[in-house]
Amino acid sequence: MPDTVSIPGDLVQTSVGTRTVRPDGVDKVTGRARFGADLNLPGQLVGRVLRSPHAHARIVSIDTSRAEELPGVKAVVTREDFPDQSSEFIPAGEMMINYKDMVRNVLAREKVLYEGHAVAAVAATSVAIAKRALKLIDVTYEVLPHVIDVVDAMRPDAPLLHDDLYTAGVEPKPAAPSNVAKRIEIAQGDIEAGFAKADVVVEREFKTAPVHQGYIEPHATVASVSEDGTAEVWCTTQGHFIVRAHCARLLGMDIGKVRVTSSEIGGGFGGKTVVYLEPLAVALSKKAKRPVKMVMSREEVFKSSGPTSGATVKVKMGVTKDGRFVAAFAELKYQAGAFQGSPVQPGVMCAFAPYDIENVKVIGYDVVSNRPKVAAYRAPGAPISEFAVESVVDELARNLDIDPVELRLQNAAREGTKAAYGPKFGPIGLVDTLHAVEKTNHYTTPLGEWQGRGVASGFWFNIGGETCASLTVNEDGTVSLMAGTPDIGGLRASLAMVAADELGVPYDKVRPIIGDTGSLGFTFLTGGSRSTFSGTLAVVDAARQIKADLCRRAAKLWDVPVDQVEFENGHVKPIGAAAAKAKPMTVADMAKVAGKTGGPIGGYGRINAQGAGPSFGTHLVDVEVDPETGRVTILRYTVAQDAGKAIHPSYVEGQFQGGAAQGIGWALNEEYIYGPDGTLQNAGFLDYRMPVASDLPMIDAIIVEVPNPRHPYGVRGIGETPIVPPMAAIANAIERATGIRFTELPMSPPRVLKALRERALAKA
Amino acid sequence: MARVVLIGNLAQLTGGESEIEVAATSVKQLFQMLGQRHPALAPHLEEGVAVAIDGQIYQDALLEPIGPDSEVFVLPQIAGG
Amino acid sequence: MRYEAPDSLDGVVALLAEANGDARVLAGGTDLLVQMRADVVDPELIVDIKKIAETRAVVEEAGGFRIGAAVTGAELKENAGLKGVWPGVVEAANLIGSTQVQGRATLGGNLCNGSPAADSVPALIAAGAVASVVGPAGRREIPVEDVMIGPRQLSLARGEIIASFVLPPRPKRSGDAYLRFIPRTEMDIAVAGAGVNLTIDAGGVITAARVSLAAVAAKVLLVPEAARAIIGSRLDPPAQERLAAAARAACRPIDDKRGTVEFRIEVAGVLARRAALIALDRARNR
Amino acid sequence: MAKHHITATVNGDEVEYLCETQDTLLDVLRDTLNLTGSKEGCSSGDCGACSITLDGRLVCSCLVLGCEVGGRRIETIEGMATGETLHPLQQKFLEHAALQCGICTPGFLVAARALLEKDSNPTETEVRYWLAGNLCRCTGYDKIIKAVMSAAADMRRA
Repeated sequence: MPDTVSIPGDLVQTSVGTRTVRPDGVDKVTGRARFGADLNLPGQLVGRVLRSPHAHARIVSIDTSRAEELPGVKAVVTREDFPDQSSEFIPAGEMMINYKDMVRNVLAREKVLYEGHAVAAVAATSVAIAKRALKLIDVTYEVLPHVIDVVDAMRPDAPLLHDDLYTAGVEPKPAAPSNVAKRIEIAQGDIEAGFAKADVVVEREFKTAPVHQGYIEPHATVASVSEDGTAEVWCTTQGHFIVRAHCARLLGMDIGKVRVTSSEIGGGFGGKTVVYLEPLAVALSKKAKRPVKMVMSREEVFKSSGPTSGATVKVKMGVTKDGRFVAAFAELKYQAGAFQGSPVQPGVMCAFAPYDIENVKVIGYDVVSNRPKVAAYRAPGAPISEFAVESVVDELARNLDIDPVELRLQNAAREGTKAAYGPKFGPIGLVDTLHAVEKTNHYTTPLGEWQGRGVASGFWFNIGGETCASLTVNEDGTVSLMAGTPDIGGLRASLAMVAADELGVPYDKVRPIIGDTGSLGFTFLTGGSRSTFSGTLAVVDAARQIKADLCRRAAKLWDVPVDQVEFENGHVKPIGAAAAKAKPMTVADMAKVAGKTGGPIGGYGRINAQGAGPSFGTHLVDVEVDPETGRVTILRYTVAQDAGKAIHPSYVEGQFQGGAAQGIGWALNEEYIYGPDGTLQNAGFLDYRMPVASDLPMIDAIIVEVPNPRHPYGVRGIGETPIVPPMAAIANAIERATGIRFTELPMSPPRVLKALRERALAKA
Repeated sequence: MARVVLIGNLAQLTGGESEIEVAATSVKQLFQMLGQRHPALAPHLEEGVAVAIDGQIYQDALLEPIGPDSEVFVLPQIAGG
Repeated sequence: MRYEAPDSLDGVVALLAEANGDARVLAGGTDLLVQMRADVVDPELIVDIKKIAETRAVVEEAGGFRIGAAVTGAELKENAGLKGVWPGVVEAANLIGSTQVQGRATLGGNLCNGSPAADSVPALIAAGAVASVVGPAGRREIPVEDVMIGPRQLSLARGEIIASFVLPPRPKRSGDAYLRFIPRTEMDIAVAGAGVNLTIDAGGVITAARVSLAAVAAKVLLVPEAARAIIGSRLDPPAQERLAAAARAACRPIDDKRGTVEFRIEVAGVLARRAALIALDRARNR
Repeated sequence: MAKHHITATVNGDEVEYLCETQDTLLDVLRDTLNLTGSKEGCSSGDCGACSITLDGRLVCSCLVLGCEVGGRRIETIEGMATGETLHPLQQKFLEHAALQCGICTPGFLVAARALLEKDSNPTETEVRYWLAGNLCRCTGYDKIIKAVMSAAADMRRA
């Protein structure tokens, strides 16, 4: 123990706010990190899925007998192996989902509802045998008419996916079933009176294509069920506690008998908040009594895992001559895929959230069609409705001849503004992000011919939720941290930094891991931009337990009252009358005497995190349009977003940049393309065109920090908002470059060239 | 009395009444009182809604206090990707 | 599934002749392996032609070049002599896929995959390249434009393989170029492509030209009308317009996930014009 | 037919393995040699996550057959660090936070090393085009490109 200890006066944040090297970094640059498909177990079988070739068909029969007889086939599962579920809605990822639907999405029951819908699964001793076995499963289908497009699906004569689906949210209850699962509406003020006050009204209809999350790692799992019915599941997921809940429910197992370990996760963006393979692997392993590994091909990822909705959106906004928004209306029709549950609800709530508007009405429809069930995708629902709104805002600015940033500033939501979805905002940073982009030299750099500059803002709520984290002080004073949310993009670094600062130990003495479902209490998934916000709250809670405990132990060691001991900057310190009796001790000092003072030192944060702060962002983009080919090139890109407090600025910037890049893909090239037979034409990275390195410029990231008063460090979630503004920012830039307003995504070269040629013809 | 506003489709279940004065001191009490007054609402409150108390959104927070002059919005659950 | 890698063309021909089931020739494998993985093909025999001297070499021959069918795009790019004389051919071969794919993909494979959107094929056709084909009946030479008949259909007889390509001697003041349109900047299959090879006289007048188009018909097209549109001109704007119009007139495309009929026709003309301007610039500097 | 018996050099070590004709080199690396650092993102050469070098040439190991590489020299991500010393590219990726989820990282590192061995002073545009066959969905490429440029600058000085 050192003779003298110097204690700084205030709690110093030595880690938080710095650009540390992430704890899992070396494993990830050396190939050591184990992702979903990287685990193999002794005796492991290969699992494969038989999928529907049809967009819509009744399953007349499934005969697996020939497959079961094939040597090397150890198990086959079909709908018979999954008990039916009653209709019950539960929150999961983005909107309520229903186990009745989930069991049907995992394996088709009465009907197949999209091409790629799972029908059966086999486990065999080799890939070749598994593939042969799939060919030996005889499925008799009665092919039914299908419907792909959302507007078509809403027609009264459209092929019906579910004959028990009646539109919710309309009174009286409809007499006939339809593909419209739900109608929702939010309203405030008097929309008619609002439009009557408007000097300029713009109304437009928009269409967006479904886009896939596009994570590079396909879904993968290894499940092993033992003879006593306990199951171990390894999988790539955003929430292993959710996987556990779903597997236990679908297979009628006790939650405590299912242990799920999340692998390193190779991207999720919302798409790994649901289960596809895991229940199948558990069911196969249960039958075969051997571990079963299942990995999706890229084609399966595109055809069978959730993209986000495509949509048709109508927006009408009214503004006074002096630039005040007085009324706003939107109607959103979102594809849900084969089962209800599109993100239209958040789409409705986010549409006008960035603005202070007295009279608002938004109507939304959740519509099923013969496509894969949508899954969450980064700010689910918001990019679609905000694309439409931000496009109309730009057109209003054009009509009024007001700078688009100025028009937004005039109407921007501020602290105290009543959000379009109801409650008042606390401190928020929209205005700050608008000022931030205005101040860049990007905003004022002159542009050339066929070039244009666009701006758009975006909003996402952010959430908290149930979260656990534990901290253990080891014998040598190092700290083990365990969290329950999978780390997709640097979470372990952020949690370790907060733990280090809370306990006053160096960052590199904290070793964070992600615990399995047996190691911590229920922890909601990594999603909703919650994991850093909620995880750091849980870590702070755990650390504060440790600090209180250390003070109690020190008080006993020093024989002083506990109120004369204080924890400060990594030390327990005697204060007041006790100051003369003892010398401060570091956490490491206390760790050495842990055994003699009551045993191991640890804290366990178990919270339901409340107080998430919304994050606003504003994007600025320059484009150049090739008038002869319709190609749009992104020349320059700037993101400004409110992070509240950036725990690790590099990973905050990375979220801004990555979200912008995904938005650029959504804006320009990404789309699901269906053939007339309802089959997906571009189920691969070759023709589902995500941005490559040469498509993009550097993306400047400006971190605005308006602290969230409900978090000790001021943290807001930041992961989702960055995908909201790009589509409108780019559409607005293209409009400035060409004079043409594009209302349909993607703004791909054929579409842009067609519009340019039609205008040329119209002029001629 | 706290002023309670029902957002979106919830108002359909109250016969169109979207603003209610309720003397609740916690979210739990609020849900009980709302459920008694409008039985059609009860299952939805159990299913999972969010509440915003004076601008701050809470989810699954039955024990959260509500002040006598609080403004409370009952909203659909929010999650994310 | 059998795998053989003979070290002579005779060996390849013999294996292909003896094969019972589906036999596939493996050069770079960038198409074959993808098709095998996707269960599109399930050959009984794979014959790797990369152990054969002729298929792997680039040699100057009779004033021109002989390029082995299994030489990769990356290797072509590293051959300064070839790149200096036929930059369009080398660039076209290096538009196929990624850097990684260019490390494997070959001219022979690109042609024999039988895609109308193959990038190296229009450049070879514009260059006037001839495929040197070896089979049970011996060796024969086929102009590259005659190798492909339609999608996935070749004029090669059973058991025949392409051993090498011959690029003709190059007159002075000649230049070639190939351009394609893809939605992204890399990694896509051509939505439309145009290759131009031309020679000018001392006064800058085009004396000879060949123009080819990709992804606008059932096979890669040689378009003599488009060449005629610029022969005798200095590629002034009216000649450029004639070229674009002739190229567009030759297009017989389809609508698919990669582009529309209308778009392909329009852009084919733009690319022909732009490629011709690059080829002209190169001709002036050689 | 019997399996192919192949001897090759992987990261400097001579290895022997058995494989079927249709097994790709990626299958062999991951499943037979337990070198799971090379990732399978697409199996069609479109994502670059399985990038390796074959006799120094950058290729996708999903587009090479395991039976083709007898006697050849293969380098994977597992061979990139020397003892305890990370390759400068690995170090720069860490410092620049050039990875988020990390699934594409091995492929990017192997591809970037192949570039810098060929050209020690590439422009940003050259780096972007060289790496266009490596998909990253998390980062928007910004920090990856910066890390490669920064590693190149350091390696030129060294």
